[in-house]
Amino acid sequence: MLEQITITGFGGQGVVLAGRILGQAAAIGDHRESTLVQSYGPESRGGACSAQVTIADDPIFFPYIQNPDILVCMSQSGYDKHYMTLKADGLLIVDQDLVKPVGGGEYFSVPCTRFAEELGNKMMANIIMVGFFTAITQTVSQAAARQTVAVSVPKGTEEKNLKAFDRGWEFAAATLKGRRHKAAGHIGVVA
Amino acid sequence: MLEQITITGFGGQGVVLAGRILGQAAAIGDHRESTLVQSYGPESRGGACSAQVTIADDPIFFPYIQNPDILVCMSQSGYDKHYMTLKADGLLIVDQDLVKPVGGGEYFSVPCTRFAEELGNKMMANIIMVGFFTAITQTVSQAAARQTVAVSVPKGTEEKNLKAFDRGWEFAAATLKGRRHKAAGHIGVVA
Amino acid sequence: MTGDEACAEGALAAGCRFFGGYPITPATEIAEHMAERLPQLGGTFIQMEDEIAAIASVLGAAWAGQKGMTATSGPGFSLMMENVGLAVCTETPCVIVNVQRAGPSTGLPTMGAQADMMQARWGSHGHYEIIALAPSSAQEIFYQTITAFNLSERYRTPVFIMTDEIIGHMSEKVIIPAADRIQTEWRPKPSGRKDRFLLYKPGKNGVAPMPAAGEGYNVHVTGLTHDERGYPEMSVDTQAQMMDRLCRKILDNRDDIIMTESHHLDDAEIVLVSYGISSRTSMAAMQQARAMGLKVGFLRLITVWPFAEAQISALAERVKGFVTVEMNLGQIHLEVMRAANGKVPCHLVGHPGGTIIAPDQVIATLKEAF
Amino acid sequence: MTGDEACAEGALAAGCRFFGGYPITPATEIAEHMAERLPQLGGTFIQMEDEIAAIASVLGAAWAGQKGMTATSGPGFSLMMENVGLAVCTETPCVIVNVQRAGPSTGLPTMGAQADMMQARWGSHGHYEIIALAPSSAQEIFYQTITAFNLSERYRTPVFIMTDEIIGHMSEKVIIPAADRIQTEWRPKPSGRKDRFLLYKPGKNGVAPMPAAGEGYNVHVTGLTHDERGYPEMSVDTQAQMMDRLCRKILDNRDDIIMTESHHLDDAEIVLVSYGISSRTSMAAMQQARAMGLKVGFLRLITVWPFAEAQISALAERVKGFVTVEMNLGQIHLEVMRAANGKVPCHLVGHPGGTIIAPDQVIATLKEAF
Amino acid sequence: MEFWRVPLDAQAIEISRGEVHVIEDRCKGCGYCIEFCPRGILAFSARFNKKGYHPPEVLQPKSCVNCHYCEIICPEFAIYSVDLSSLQPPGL
Amino acid sequence: MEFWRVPLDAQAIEISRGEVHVIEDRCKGCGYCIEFCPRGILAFSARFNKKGYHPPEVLQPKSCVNCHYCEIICPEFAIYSVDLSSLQPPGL
Amino acid sequence: MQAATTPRAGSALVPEHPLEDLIRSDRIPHIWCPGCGIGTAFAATLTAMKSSGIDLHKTCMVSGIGCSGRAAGYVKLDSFHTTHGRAIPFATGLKLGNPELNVVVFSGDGDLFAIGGNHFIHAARRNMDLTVICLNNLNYGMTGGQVAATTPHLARTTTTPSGNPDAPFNLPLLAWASGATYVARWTVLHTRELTESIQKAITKSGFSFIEVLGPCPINYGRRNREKALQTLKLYRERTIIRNHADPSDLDVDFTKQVILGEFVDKERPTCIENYDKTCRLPE
Amino acid sequence: MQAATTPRAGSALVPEHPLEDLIRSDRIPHIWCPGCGIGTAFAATLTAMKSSGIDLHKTCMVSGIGCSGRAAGYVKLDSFHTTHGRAIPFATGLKLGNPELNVVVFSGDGDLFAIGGNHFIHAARRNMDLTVICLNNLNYGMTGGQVAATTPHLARTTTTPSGNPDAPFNLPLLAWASGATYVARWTVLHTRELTESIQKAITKSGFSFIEVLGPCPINYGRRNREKALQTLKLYRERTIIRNHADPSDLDVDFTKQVILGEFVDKERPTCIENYDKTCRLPE
Ligand SMILES: Cc1ncc(C[n+]2csc(CCOP(=O)(O)OP(=O)(O)O)c2C)c(N)n1
Ligand SMILES: Cc1ncc(C[n+]2csc(CCOP(=O)(O)OP(=O)(O)O)c2C)c(N)n1
Ligand code: SF4
Ligand code: SF4
Ligand code: SF4
Ligand code: SF4
Ligand code: SF4
Ligand code: SF4
Ligand SMILES: [Mg+2]
Ligand SMILES: [Mg+2]
Repeated sequence: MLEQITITGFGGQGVVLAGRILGQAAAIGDHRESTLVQSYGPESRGGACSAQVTIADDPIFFPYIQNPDILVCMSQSGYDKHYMTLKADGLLIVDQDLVKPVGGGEYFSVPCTRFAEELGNKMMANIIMVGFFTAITQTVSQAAARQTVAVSVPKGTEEKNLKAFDRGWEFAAATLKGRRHKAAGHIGVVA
Repeated sequence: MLEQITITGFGGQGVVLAGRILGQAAAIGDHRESTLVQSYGPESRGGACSAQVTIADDPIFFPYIQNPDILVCMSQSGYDKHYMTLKADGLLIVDQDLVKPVGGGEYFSVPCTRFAEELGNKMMANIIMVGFFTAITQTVSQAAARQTVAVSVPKGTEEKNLKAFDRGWEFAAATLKGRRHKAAGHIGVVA
Repeated sequence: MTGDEACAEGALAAGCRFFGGYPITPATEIAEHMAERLPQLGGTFIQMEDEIAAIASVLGAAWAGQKGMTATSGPGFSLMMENVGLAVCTETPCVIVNVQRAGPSTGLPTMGAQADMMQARWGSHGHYEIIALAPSSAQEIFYQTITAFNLSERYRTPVFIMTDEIIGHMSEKVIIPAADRIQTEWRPKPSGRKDRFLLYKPGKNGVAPMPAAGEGYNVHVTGLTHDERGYPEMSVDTQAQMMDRLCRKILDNRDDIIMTESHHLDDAEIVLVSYGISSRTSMAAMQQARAMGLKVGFLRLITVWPFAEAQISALAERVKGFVTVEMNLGQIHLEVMRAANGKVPCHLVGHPGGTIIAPDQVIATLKEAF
Repeated sequence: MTGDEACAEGALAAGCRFFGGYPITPATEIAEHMAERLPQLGGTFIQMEDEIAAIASVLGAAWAGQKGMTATSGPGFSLMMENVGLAVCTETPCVIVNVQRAGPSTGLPTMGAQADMMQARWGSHGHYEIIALAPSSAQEIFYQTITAFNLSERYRTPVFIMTDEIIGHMSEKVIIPAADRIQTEWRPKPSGRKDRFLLYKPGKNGVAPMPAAGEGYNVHVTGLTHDERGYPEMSVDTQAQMMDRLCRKILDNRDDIIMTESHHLDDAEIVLVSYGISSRTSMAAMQQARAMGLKVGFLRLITVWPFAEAQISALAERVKGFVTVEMNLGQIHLEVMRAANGKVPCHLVGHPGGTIIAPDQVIATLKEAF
Repeated sequence: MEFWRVPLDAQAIEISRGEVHVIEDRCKGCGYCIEFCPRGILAFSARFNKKGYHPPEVLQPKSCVNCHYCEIICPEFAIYSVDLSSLQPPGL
Repeated sequence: MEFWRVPLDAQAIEISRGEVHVIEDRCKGCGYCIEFCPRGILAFSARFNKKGYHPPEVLQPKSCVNCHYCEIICPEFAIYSVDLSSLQPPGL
Repeated sequence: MQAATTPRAGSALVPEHPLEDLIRSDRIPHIWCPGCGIGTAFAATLTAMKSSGIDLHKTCMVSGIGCSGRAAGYVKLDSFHTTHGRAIPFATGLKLGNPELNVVVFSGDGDLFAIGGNHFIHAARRNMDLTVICLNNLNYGMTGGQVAATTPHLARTTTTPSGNPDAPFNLPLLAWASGATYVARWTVLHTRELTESIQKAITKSGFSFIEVLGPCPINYGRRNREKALQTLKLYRERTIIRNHADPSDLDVDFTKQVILGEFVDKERPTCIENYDKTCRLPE
Repeated sequence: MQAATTPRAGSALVPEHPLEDLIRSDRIPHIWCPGCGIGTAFAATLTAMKSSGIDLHKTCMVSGIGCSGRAAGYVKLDSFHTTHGRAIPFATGLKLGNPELNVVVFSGDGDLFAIGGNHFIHAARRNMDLTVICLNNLNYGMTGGQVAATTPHLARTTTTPSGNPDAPFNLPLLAWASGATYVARWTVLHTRELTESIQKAITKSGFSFIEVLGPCPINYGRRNREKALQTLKLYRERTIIRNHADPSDLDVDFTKQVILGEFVDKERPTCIENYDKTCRLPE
């Protein structure tokens, strides 16, 4: 099995770190293969930035992702640039406040930047997103992801970041519950 | 007609300038073709140094001289390195005090360094040699050589240098006269 | 672990204990990793004032008896070229990593390319031979860095690792073996009377033993043309002897130096030739092509310089064509053409840089050309 | 007049009014001559602190509207390579003279070679095309320097003059024609509204007009990958467009740029290929060989880069072989082999440097090989 | 974190009335204008701009003394003040 | 051209007797030793050496005070003085 | 997402930003991070250019490579973004090629004083007619925060993870010792003094050097526990203005006190004056 | 052609030249011209090495390219003739690679201060453990006498045929401003002081710099009407020894007076000490 995930956002949102956590969780935690390639511009902050994570059971030759299975967008410009590449039956996840998807496709969203500001540090939006992503997609196991978050963040900030991860995870759980709830009704833009 | 002349000596003796005067005298003064290639080492003074002057009536393709018609040596080391290359019937000219040719071949010599010291500047040995060379070989005309000396030396030193040229010329005249004189007797190391 | 980190770890495993560097995207992480790790291992990291100083310091450290390395990208690689010549001429072992980005000039600093391949071969003035390797994954960069040091020590020559931004920044699993499972080599050491020692008198393999400063050999090392004593000698003969030694120690040992990897060459009609990151494209393309029933094989150049021309010439006798896949507008392609010597058509799947070549492009060329 | 002086006089005749230099044997005399002459003509000579600064100053002067030049030899040429890339990428006209001496490294500073030919093509990082000329006499260096400036202005690209110590230091008769008999060109100038001007929008020949600083166009010039406005744009598409423009303005105009000289090619069975000082050897050798009854012709490359591959490929269809004569261990030889494409054997008369190749060596190869 | 409220050169500025303009999408939320406005009349708004930052808003528009300090300290060309009189040509 | 005859540090040197040695073929005739010998006992010889220079000779061997100045000023390692006593071991 | 409090900037009702005509607004927002000091120093430079009264059509900006080196890309004048460290020699050629141009070099501390240090001291020696503005953020911002020749002793950077072992340059001292005729230092907080200083430097002939201390919160700040606002606070609390201070007292050490001001303002013939006088003989 | 007055040097009867064991006598005569100052400065360096008592087996000489740069080729020690301008960074690697080595850099003014100027100021800043001896002959000797960064204003060289328009560096000032901990200047005539100074520099740790003024009669001298002996006369008549002089007073202008002496002799932690303390944490 091969899963291709593209995460996009601004430089400084921690998009690459989010990708690395997922890749590492799959490789070390879940004992699968993974590659991460990143794409970014000259800006240290604010530029367009993306991480392409491939997770598979066999060695991965070609690490680039042309049409991801899952697209995570943490900025409007990232969404604008990438949404056309998402596979027809692919999964879209966005930051609820910063990205307004066009058209009527189904997607998941989490206000991760706002949550991060509430938790006291905007920089943790990516970890919230990782938590949300893990719960929604189950591409990596919760244990592996949580563990990888703990070893990937600066020393002394582990606890805060795990809290952020959990915040994302829980919001996903609530979303899924809500969605199951509404499943009988119309299917469309949810959460 | 093609004449190939190699002049060797120490850096600082003005070997290249001597070659340039001859080449220029032939080209500008005598309206022939000439090339000069130089060979020298890293030393500004005292290193082995040579000038290869080709004078011809037609354009010269290959400017290097493998076997000169005339070899002029102003240092022993230059002589040692080059005397084997001189054509069988070639002409050898040396500084009388600084070069001791081996074997019994015929050659011409002039104490140009000593003369230059006498004229007050060791640096004029090359001009004396040019005068001597011109008279002995007649490869370039006296007028062309003298004129080229005048335009090739630093401003203000023209007179001194022409005197040096003449000194060489005259010594050659005397040598030739002496040699004609002795011609009936033995032929060997002369002057 | 990223490719850059794997490179630094490979160097440390190879015994590298000196790094003189200057930051440049996308090679900076190698320096950063070395800055952290070297002092822990008794080594020294120094960030010099520019790339010229960086490579000069590496050469100095090599003569102090260390294995030294530097890492850079295009602009810095260009600046290092004069001293690459000094390293070649003085036969100083060292490893120079070029994490290639798209050029020319400042180009696309954060985006990959493979356009410095010919520069690696010809970038310094004068005629010389060089060794260059091209890894294709983070794991391989770890091992190739060790190999680079070993070749550098064995042949007393600078060795280039020509990687690229994509591998440098790509995170992959890297397994670091136990130290005792890693073979490391050192430059041949002199023996015999110190006062009779000749610095450039070749031993076996055409390589002369090399003492370090402070060992009592009173060596003289110069970038001028020099004789076996190491003394400058401004003569055509000495130049000829020196050049002969410098070139032959590489060319005569091509069998030892050239490493390639073959995939399905036995029955191949068309051979993909590639290296570095583009070989991942080529592997994927080969599999796709095979799945489509095309008899495609793949020759991966692990050693890019000296060039595997004998192997390609031999293949040219029996295959129908070559397709070189590289992220430039045709560099190794030229060499493939020359080695194929008109026997079969040679095609290029090139790219101006900025992103990896898609396997589809290779497939398209295969379909179109054959 | 020496070749170096003739080069300086050629530059002045071409309209060069800025020289930024740094002394190096055997190119120093060019700088010395320019230092004397430029201020007399209202131009400016500056000796910079190193070769990097020298070429950077030349690029600056070019954007101030001047024709600028620098001259160096191997070690300085290596140092200039990063900014050669900037010149290519920003499409800045300038002329760079390399009076080649024997390398690698410091080598034989006072002795000639032709071993920087591939470096001229590939010495800077990234993929690009370049123009390089190779004069073979003092008179020709005068004219070729003018041609170099004209090509540089016409194509907005750095042009190399790849001469060597022997020609540089050789004294020969040089005839300097009257100024009105010399054709000089200037870079294409923009017209139209200044606020709508696009710095890199190609006109005819694929070359974009170029204003000077202070003319009111508010240009932005960068070595980053840039769009037609000159703005940096970190995208694969922009990279592809820029690379396409940079390469095609040279490659599409090869017919205009490539100059060769043919001797006895009509009935030739064996073709000598050579350039620069070695073409004098080749001329002499051809005459000797003809005298011996061998049907030898001679193709002299006046433009070495871009390479005259079409001409050689065409010859390969009808001759029996090629012999490349050059003072290195095989550089243009590789190109000749590639262009001959296996049709006929290609031989090399090479030399490690330090002295000109003797015609005898060519004759010996001719006898042995054919 | 508390910062002082008097810019280094407050005394040098003639007091007049200004109107502050913010080009919101240029703002990167550094807070310099807010912290260094001598009148303390700026504050982060709750809105996100295109880049996800909260641009400043003017709390007490009438208190602006048109000192331009917000304008010259802003690294983003995102805020500037204009003399109120210049917006109201005499006669309007 | 006239030059002074007292080296800068003449006073610092203890007076003893020395013997001067010249390695003639190394000499390049710069004349420093001759000009700066505090005792003025050196002069150019009339001979040419291998390179065409006139190496110095000692005019008054007995007057050498073994100050070594000729030795340290010589750029060529061509001249040096030795303490006379060191050449004549006691007992000989 | 409009500012509720004010009409849209640049609309008929509202005047443009006062520097709008000098910036390439089609490239704004620029790449600099939130709180980065470069933008403020850059704006001060533009303001000084405008107020100096020089002919802006004859005014160029030259930068090297680095975050600060991107400045040339945002000014709507003839502008040159060269190679790393080579802004000064490029600018030298530009000025010598057309002495009518006003040439301002704007670049970073790494660019001008690490790889480019030699060009700096030589241009100062020649008294080359340039105004050089160095945004000193104590590290290499663009490449992610490595040690620079200006990084304080013991400060943390990615290549000095346990602290910088070395001592930094005193840039005004180096400029003075090399021959610069105008030398000043300010911080981005001292925007007005900085602007006046730049204006003076631009109108003065010869080699002028202005060091501007500005924060790099993302790289230097983050690793040394200084948020952007904290750095600006340091600039206020730990600086003192002392014009004509002894250049050897000008070390940048924020654990003590950092001296700002105009340190050198003297006259000597410029490179171009000297060349014209010496090399262009009237005959 | 033997000296008539003395027995053959080196024969059984006569002791060798006192430096014979430290020179590569198979390479003598060296390439330096008659009257060139390099030989004297080089001999002083060897004498100082010997008398300093350091372990000569652990002592290296590094040179760049130039006439002065040939020094490394004549010393019978581990010796490195590198590339133009790069002696200092090469020496830096050598010393860091094996801190037990004593590393002496001997090179020319063009090599160390034109192309190599940046490496000089950075090594001084780091207080790198090197002794740097610069033979300053006011021009580029090896390439035939071009202008250098040390050529006096208005002096004639081949690239300043009507006189040098520019002003030269004050090298001790630059060294001091960059952070050197030992700085001195002598001429080749002041051989004994020079030798003592070199000895002191070699035994002192950190970055030491000694400028040695020496004639280049062939290039600089010839074009400026100074014969070698005349230059040495200037060295005597127009110099004054003033230890600890203010570094800014040290311009070399022989139309006035040139100050010689030991100008800086201070202590601060060296590059290696700093690295060991800061980066090699004991844990
Ligand atoms: C030759 C070369 N070496 C290295 C680099 C990589 N590089 C780009 S910017 C930079 C440092 C910039 O530092 P500074 O000048 O202080 O600018 P800042 O980003 O801090 O404003 C470096 C090393 C390069 N572009 N070219
Ligand atoms: C990169 C490079 N540029 C230029 C040269 C040519 N070159 C050789 S020596 C030299 C100058 C030497 O001057 P200096 O260091 O003062 O030594 P000197 O000969 O005066 O003792 C130059 C420019 C070179 N070898 N390498
Ligand atoms: S101009 Fe800006 S800083 Fe000044 S008072 Fe008004 S809002 Fe505050
Ligand atoms: S100073 Fe500028 S960027 Fe910073 S918060 Fe204010 S408006 Fe925004
Ligand atoms: S040692 Fe030399 S300088 Fe001193 S007195 Fe004797 S000869 Fe003269
Ligand atoms: S100082 Fe030396 S080289 Fe000069 S004359 Fe005396 S012995 Fe000869
Ligand atoms: S990395 Fe630092 S210097 Fe660069 S833009 Fe960001 S804050 Fe500014
Ligand atoms: S050229 Fe000058 S510096 Fe070089 S050896 Fe001769 S005198 Fe000395
Ligand atoms: Mg910086
Ligand atoms: Mg010098």
